[in-house]
Amino acid sequence: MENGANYKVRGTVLYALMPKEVDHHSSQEMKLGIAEARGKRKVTRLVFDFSKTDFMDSSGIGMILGRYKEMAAVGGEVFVKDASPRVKKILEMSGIYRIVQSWDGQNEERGR
Amino acid sequence: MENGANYKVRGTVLYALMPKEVDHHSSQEMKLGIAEARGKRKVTRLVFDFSKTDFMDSSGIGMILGRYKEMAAVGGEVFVKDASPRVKKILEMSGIYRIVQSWDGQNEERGR
Amino acid sequence: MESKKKDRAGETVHLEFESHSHNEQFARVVSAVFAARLDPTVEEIEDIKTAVSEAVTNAIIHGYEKEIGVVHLDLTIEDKSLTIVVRDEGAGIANVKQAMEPLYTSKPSKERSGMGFSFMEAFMDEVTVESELGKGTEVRMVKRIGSIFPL
Amino acid sequence: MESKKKDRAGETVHLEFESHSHNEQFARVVSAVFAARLDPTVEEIEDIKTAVSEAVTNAIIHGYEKEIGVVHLDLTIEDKSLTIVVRDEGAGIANVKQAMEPLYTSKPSKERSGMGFSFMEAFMDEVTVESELGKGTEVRMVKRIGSIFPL
Ligand SMILES: Nc1ncnc2c1ncn2[C@@H]1O[C@H](COP(=O)(O)OP(=O)(O)O)[C@@H](O)[C@H]1O
Ligand SMILES: Nc1ncnc2c1ncn2[C@@H]1O[C@H](COP(=O)(O)OP(=O)(O)O)[C@@H](O)[C@H]1O
Repeated sequence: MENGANYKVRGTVLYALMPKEVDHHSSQEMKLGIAEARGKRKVTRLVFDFSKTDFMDSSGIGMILGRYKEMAAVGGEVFVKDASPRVKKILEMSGIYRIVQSWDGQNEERGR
Repeated sequence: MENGANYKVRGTVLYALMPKEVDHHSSQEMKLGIAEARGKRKVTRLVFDFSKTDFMDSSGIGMILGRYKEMAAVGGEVFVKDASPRVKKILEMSGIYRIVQSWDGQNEERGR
Repeated sequence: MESKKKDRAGETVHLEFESHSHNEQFARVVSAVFAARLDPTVEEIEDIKTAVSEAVTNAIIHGYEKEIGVVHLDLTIEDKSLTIVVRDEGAGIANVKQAMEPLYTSKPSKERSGMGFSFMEAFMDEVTVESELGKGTEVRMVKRIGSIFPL
Repeated sequence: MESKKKDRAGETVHLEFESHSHNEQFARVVSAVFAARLDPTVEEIEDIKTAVSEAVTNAIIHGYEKEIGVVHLDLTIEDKSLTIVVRDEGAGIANVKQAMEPLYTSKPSKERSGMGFSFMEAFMDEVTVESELGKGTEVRMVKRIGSIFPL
């Protein structure tokens, strides 16, 4: 994807590498990208990897909430990884840490 | 200066460190900056150092020509140092290499 | 140059672009480049980019929805403050007070969080909204740069 | 997004700014950011920035001279070409043909090289100038991106 989003599945964990800028434009693309990556696979954990992201606005929050609802519907969990101070601030302001957990410090292997 | 121009005199050589972008705006500032740096000193060589410059347009050419005329009036010379391929292209297109020489490979000490 | 600027009444740039979602980023970049003149902190630049992104996104998805219209962006520097006006000639808002409430969204099915106005208010020093149904919406935001004690 | 864009007639952004010399850089940056959508080479971006800089500088120093006026910049993408229109409502040009001659300048005392139009023509695929004395000047430039054999 032009803005750099990227998806990979390991076991039942889906890693979504977030684009440089998460806005309404890229969120629309991510919604489709994540659906495609999930496909018919069993995914129990969705990890939003923010390591490349330096901008996010409320459209990104809406997109994460949307994915959270989908995951919750099948008993899955949502995580956030490597958020920059700015992205963390946006996530905190949105109150989203009440429903998503921090993946930082977790070992990729644990997800398998 | 905001755009990064800078001047120093060594012996009778005046080095003008060109700003990142040499346009009409910064050329106006450079004209004044160079006049100030010359002051009442005897300057026989003026070296335009382009090592930090990634943009130049025809206003920069006008400014160099203006300085050339001043230097020529007192029997001095004008040099160009470390021009990027883009800046070189602009200098070449302007035909200015007929009156300014390349300082590249010259030793700073020679100027003393 | 900086000292001369202070004598002037301020300086405005005006931008018009079509309501395609890729222009959200364009509007942010232009705003950031213009605001850079006020020598803001990285944090202040991020605040400005976020607020512009929210207002422009709203013009695109709520103002014009499915049609393509023109979004107007005015950026004005006066002393140490930046005023941003985002305007559309789209749907308009029936109830501005309700629209500005945290978490209110008229488009939950579109994965809107309803946090747009809250973010604008959190990151800017002033936010005012004028809107008329069927006529359009104008969001005016002010950010004072570098002042711990804004007037 | 790219494939959808091709169906459209093109996309324009319009920018208005005051004729202060610091806006030469602003105009270059905005043009470069917009042009980036066409996935140009670094060289093509530099060509565009140079041409914009020349036309905008001319509007500022020849068009408006000592007064401050509004410079209009239109950027249009259509297929793989970028059209740039720079317009001022300033002095106008009495003799466009003469003005476009290499090395001609009406302001040698201002350290103008007279190479502005030549650079625009060298770096862009098309340059046309319309001007009326006392009314203003419009410079229209086209750059085709990535085509070795332009149509
Ligand atoms: N430019 C606009 N035109 C029309 N309606 C708007 C506009 N901006 C905001 N609104 C209305 O205000 C509501 C709240 O906006 P906001 O707080 O940004 O949340 P969200 O965009 O997530 O819905 C929107 O759902 C919409 O109904
Ligand atoms: N926007 C403009 N308004 C009025 N005159 C202009 C404008 N642009 C160019 N000119 C005239 O055309 C001449 C040549 O322009 P140019 O080739 O850019 O050289 P220069 O800017 O160095 O003089 C200028 O000297 C000026 O007389």
